[in-house]
Amino acid sequence: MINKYAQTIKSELISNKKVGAYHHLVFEVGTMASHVRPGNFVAISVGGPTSSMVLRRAFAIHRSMDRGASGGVIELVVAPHGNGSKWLTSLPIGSYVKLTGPLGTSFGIPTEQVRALLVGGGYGSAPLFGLAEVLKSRGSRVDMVLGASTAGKIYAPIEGKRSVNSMTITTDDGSAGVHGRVSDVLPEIIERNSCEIIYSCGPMAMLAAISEIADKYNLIHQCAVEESMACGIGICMTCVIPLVDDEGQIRMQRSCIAGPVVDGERVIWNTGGSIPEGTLGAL
Amino acid sequence: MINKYAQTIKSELISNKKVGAYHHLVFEVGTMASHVRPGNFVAISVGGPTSSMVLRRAFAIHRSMDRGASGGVIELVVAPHGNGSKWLTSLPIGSYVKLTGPLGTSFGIPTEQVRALLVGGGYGSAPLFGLAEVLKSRGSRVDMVLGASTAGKIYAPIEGKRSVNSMTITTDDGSAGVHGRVSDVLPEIIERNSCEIIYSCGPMAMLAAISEIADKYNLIHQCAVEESMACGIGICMTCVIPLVDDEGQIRMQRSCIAGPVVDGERVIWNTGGSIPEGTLGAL
Amino acid sequence: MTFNFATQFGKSEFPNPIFTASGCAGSGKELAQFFDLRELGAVVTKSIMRKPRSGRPTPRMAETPSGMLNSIGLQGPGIEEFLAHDIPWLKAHDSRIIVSIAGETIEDYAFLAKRLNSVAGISALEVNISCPNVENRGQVFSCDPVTAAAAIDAVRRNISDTMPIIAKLSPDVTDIAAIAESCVTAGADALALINTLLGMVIDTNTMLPKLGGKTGGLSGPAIRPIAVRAIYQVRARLPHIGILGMGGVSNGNDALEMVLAGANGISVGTATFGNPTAPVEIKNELENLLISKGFDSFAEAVGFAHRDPSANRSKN
Amino acid sequence: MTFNFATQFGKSEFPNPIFTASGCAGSGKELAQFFDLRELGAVVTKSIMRKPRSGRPTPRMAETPSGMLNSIGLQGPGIEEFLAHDIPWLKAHDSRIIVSIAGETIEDYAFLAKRLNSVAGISALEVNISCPNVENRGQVFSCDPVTAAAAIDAVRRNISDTMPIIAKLSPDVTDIAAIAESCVTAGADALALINTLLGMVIDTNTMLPKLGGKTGGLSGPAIRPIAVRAIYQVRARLPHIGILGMGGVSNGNDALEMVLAGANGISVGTATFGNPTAPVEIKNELENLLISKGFDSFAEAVGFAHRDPSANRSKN
Ligand SMILES: Cc1cc2nc3c(=O)[nH]c(=O)nc-3n(C[C@H](O)[C@H](O)[C@H](O)COP(=O)(O)OP(=O)(O)OC[C@H]3O[C@@H](n4cnc5c(N)ncnc54)[C@H](O)[C@@H]3O)c2cc1C
Ligand SMILES: Cc1cc2nc3c(=O)[nH]c(=O)nc-3n(C[C@H](O)[C@H](O)[C@H](O)COP(=O)(O)OP(=O)(O)OC[C@H]3O[C@@H](n4cnc5c(N)ncnc54)[C@H](O)[C@@H]3O)c2cc1C
Ligand SMILES: Cc1cc2nc3c(=O)[nH]c(=O)nc-3n(C[C@H](O)[C@H](O)[C@H](O)COP(=O)(O)O)c2cc1C
Ligand SMILES: Cc1cc2nc3c(=O)[nH]c(=O)nc-3n(C[C@H](O)[C@H](O)[C@H](O)COP(=O)(O)O)c2cc1C
Ligand code: FES
Ligand code: FES
Repeated sequence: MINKYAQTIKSELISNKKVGAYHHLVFEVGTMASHVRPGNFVAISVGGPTSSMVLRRAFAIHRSMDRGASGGVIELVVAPHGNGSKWLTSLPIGSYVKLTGPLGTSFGIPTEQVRALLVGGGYGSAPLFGLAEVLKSRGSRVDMVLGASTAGKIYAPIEGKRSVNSMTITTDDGSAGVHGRVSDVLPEIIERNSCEIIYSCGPMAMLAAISEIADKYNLIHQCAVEESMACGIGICMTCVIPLVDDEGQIRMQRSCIAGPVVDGERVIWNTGGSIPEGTLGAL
Repeated sequence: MINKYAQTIKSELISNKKVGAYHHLVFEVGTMASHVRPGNFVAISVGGPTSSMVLRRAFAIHRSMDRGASGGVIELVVAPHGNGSKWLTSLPIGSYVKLTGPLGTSFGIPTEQVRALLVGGGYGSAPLFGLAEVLKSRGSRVDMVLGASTAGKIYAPIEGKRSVNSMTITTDDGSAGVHGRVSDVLPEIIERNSCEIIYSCGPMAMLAAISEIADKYNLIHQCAVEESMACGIGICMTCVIPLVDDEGQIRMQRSCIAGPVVDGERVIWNTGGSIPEGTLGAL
Repeated sequence: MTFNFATQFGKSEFPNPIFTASGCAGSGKELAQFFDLRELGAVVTKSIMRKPRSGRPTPRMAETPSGMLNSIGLQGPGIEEFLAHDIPWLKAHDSRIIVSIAGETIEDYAFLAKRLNSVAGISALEVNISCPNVENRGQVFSCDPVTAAAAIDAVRRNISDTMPIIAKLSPDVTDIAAIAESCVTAGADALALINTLLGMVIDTNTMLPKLGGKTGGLSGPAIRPIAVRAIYQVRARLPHIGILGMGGVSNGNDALEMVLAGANGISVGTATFGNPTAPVEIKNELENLLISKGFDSFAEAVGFAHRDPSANRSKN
Repeated sequence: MTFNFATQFGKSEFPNPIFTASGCAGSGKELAQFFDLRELGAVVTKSIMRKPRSGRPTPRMAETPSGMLNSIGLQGPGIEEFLAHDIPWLKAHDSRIIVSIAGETIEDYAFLAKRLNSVAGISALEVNISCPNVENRGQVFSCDPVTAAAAIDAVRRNISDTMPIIAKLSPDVTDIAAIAESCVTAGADALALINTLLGMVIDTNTMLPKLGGKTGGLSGPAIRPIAVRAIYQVRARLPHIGILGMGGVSNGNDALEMVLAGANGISVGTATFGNPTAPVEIKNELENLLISKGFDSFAEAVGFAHRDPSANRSKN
């Protein structure tokens, strides 16, 4: 059962720091922290009690820290995008928000050592650092590639950079790292490090491009997708993406509970805004 | 022209103190303060930029202080009633609100000395203290009667109490002053002090009762009415009350610009939720 | 004396009047992670159709001031998979069940009713007739008294007399009370008021409609005044019919508003998206409000706002 | 090249497409204390009737989530006092004027049109047909294509051919595009979309309808998705007709949404209650947005969301 440990809590914001184009936020979440796996997300109410915004906002959990009896914390990396995320990133510390989590699937982590390549686009790097820690703790090699339109939109904390074996940065405007896209640098890195599995998180177009490369090199590709979500808990059917099920049948499946982390091979990419032929209703 | 000096400004909240059932709020308003007359009100946006509350809230100006070049302030006395006033009274100092004022008519103040009786119900006492100051400064005698359901809902600051010649308090539950309504004590006070004019502000039912007494003693009665207001500036026609015009014709007139202060004699009281016979459309 | 919170639709009794709204509770399972479904009057299932449907392309949602648009397009697994999975699960968890059905033809409605007639454990059928009628230029069934009645009639003829039928109406009509009357004449025991209003958002960045399906259904607090009006109008026209009210109910006070207007039950939809435990919180708040106002039973409060104010029969 | 912000309804030109909404600008005077009325495309007056009317009892308003209800009941001084006071004042202040008229009978509309035919300085007539027809069980004129057309026809026959007629429609109908078509056939040059939706709020303290008039009209941001949908639908059906859009426009981005959906002009109503200078701020924001998106003229943006997205004719 998905969301087995999900709780709805009132959570205190205990740190709010601007980092480049993003805000790094830390929330007190009590026992919730102990149930968080890399790739999970939280849904947060925005705008306060008389808000005109009725839906929650979804954010990947950047890291979680279980501190036992003294209660755990989770960290988020949030881009001030529209009204909801702008409200959230402008909250003073000491504010409380209503928050539900941990939600969704997490990255599958092999018990043996692997040679892993982690690819993030924009704030999509957020969940990758927690993942990198777990992989490293199991003795795996971790290479990381982060891409964004411009330098300010690369989120890569120093501890995070240190904890990986290699870190490559690309920007569309060349303001940091390689001038270009992540897909431009992946083949070389895969070949150089004999990567066995790709973990990715970022815009859908980027994930599609990575999937193509994973296909070509015959690598496993676990990606965290992002579709507009109204509920985040599987009850509204707005967040669907076309996924191939075990019987080979394409179904519009809920990315909030069948995802956000899905097997890249199962996603029908580039549907150009229509439902792929032969798709059936989801369960 | 009504609202000749009205401005819309961003105004800083510089003090917020709980006083009984109310909050005493002080706002920086710059030059607006110099145009405030007793009885005027302000309209304030509530709930912030993503608020679901689209209408402004009206509050009588308790006092205004013009401090010349350093900018003036206005004081309000606000009851946390519904969502809007609760939001306002819970604002931390340093917050900014959008505010339009001064709006509406003011109490007419005779240039000669008069024997004035000021009657307030609940937060309706708010505009009376500023009025009392002006009257006293012109050498008038000022008696004041304040009524409310219970002691906590009597707003009477100490300086205010000191500045009037007499102060009578009534409460419905007897928790302070006389056990009863303001209308119970008025005849005696009017007779004892030979009052010549009544100024009042409070719930419509109270104003109606005072009007009857004013009628009986043949006194002038200037009252500040309160009807649900959507705009506060005369453009929506929601705030109308039946008023008799100079030609003796009843018209549904806007209490935000023909009022809030009106001649009690001209109001058709106790309409029981219907339009009085013979009423014509307002201009 | 204890407060009697029970309500009734047709011959079915429910321990309390708070239900989920169709399409806003998944298959029940997903919500069960947040509260025990037995706490609700009933779970109303997503509208189920004859065949599996993949629905409309994404994006399927757009937030609007105090509301949202959705264009799910009735995605679903079809009646057979639904009966094989969802119903057994709900029964195994002792949830009371109202099945919502939707069709594209009158024949679809008849087929679905017949198919459900043999299924045990269903408390009522909600018949979603706010769907495009493929045989009539895609005009929504509930937009016309004749097609609305035809759909209800098809259900009534194919299901047991004791099964309550709740006809779910679209507010996008000139005279909703007339449609309601027509459905009742055709055999509906109750009306579900209201489905979403047709709306649209244009994305000012792409300068194109935001939803993949262009238009979508508007729900949430924004539409509550429309829903209250519809409930009040239909209650005035049909004083003894059942009404399941919905549209923007987010707290106990909102629910009370609809009850006073004439609703015998309340479905909670969009509010659950923003707060998974909303239905249960609303149930508790409504019960406390009714008790604090001096009502002895829920039934006493239904339609209370229709009384003559001068008679002054106010509570307390 | 300078940006061309002008728009047109029928034969009348306006320097910019931002107007007040009928009933939301008093007689003009009151707003003039906050900005110069010449800054607007035009002032649309409150709907004026043949005789003075005292309107509905108070309370006449209720705030709702992201909106409000009003039940003014067309209070007004009647056409003669209006022509004696309001029109001369507006003319003296060089405001462009669109007069809104409302009637209870077809004869009222004919009378008002005839009376206005001799008045100089009016740029267009907005014909509010969202009013109850006393000769037809109080059914609103614009709820039926036949009565809607009859009202427009009565105006058209009694006013100069060169006077643009803007028919203002109620969204509370099953098919607004059909009503629009019918009005155009009867002689309307443009449609005003949308008037308020019928709603109700029940006061849970008194447990009675909150408004003196029980029901009221819902306006404000809550209804914007309905308005955008109506504009889009009517624009799709009638590609060359004028459309004056309104319903919850509170900033330049909201206005742009309606323009892209097909509006040739925008009326600002409820937003002005919350912020007296809203119309002017919206005008400036819309102009800046259109320029930043690379449009050379306002006209170019009207209905832009109807283009084929695959053709990729996006601006910039
Ligand atoms: C699983 C998941 C994880 C995410 N993780 C992060 C993260 O770590 N950091 C971060 O900055 N953002 C993240 N996002 C995106 C974030 O949810 C949106 O940026 C945010 O909801 C926008 O809200 P807004 O009010 O600022 O914008 P608005 O455009 O005003 O939002 C309007 C509505 O659309 C929805 N919406 C808008 N954009 C998105 C989007 N990209 N994805 C889903 N719903 C959207 C909102 O939730 C809201 O309901 C994530 C999204 C998903 C689905
Ligand atoms: C001229 C005038 C002066 C006032 N002076 C004061 C004052 O000094 N102190 C004070 O505490 N209150 C005063 N009020 C009342 C105050 O405006 C309302 O209590 C307040 O608007 C309630 O808003 P809310 O959001 O808390 O309540 P809600 O009930 O949520 O308000 C909903 C809507 O109804 C309107 N409304 C509700 N109650 C009233 C009311 N009594 N009068 C007018 N509109 C109302 C609100 O403005 C809002 O638009 C005054 C009202 C008027 C008209
Ligand atoms: C995402 C979503 C899906 C819906 N699906 C259905 C459905 O399948 N069948 C139906 O009858 N109504 C459906 N509705 C309408 C709701 O049941 C309800 O009538 C409407 O949303 C108003 O209630 P609310 O404001 O509480 O959501 C759906 C609404 C939403 C928001
Ligand atoms: C208080 C009020 C009074 C109105 N009076 C009229 C009127 O007299 N005639 C008319 O055609 N529309 C009237 N309307 C409707 C508005 O003109 C407009 O169509 C509607 O409010 C939607 O726009 P908005 O959301 O910007 O207010 C009125 C609306 C309000 C809120
Ligand atoms: S966001 Fe509601 S089902 Fe996924
Ligand atoms: S409050 Fe709008 S006219 Fe008085």
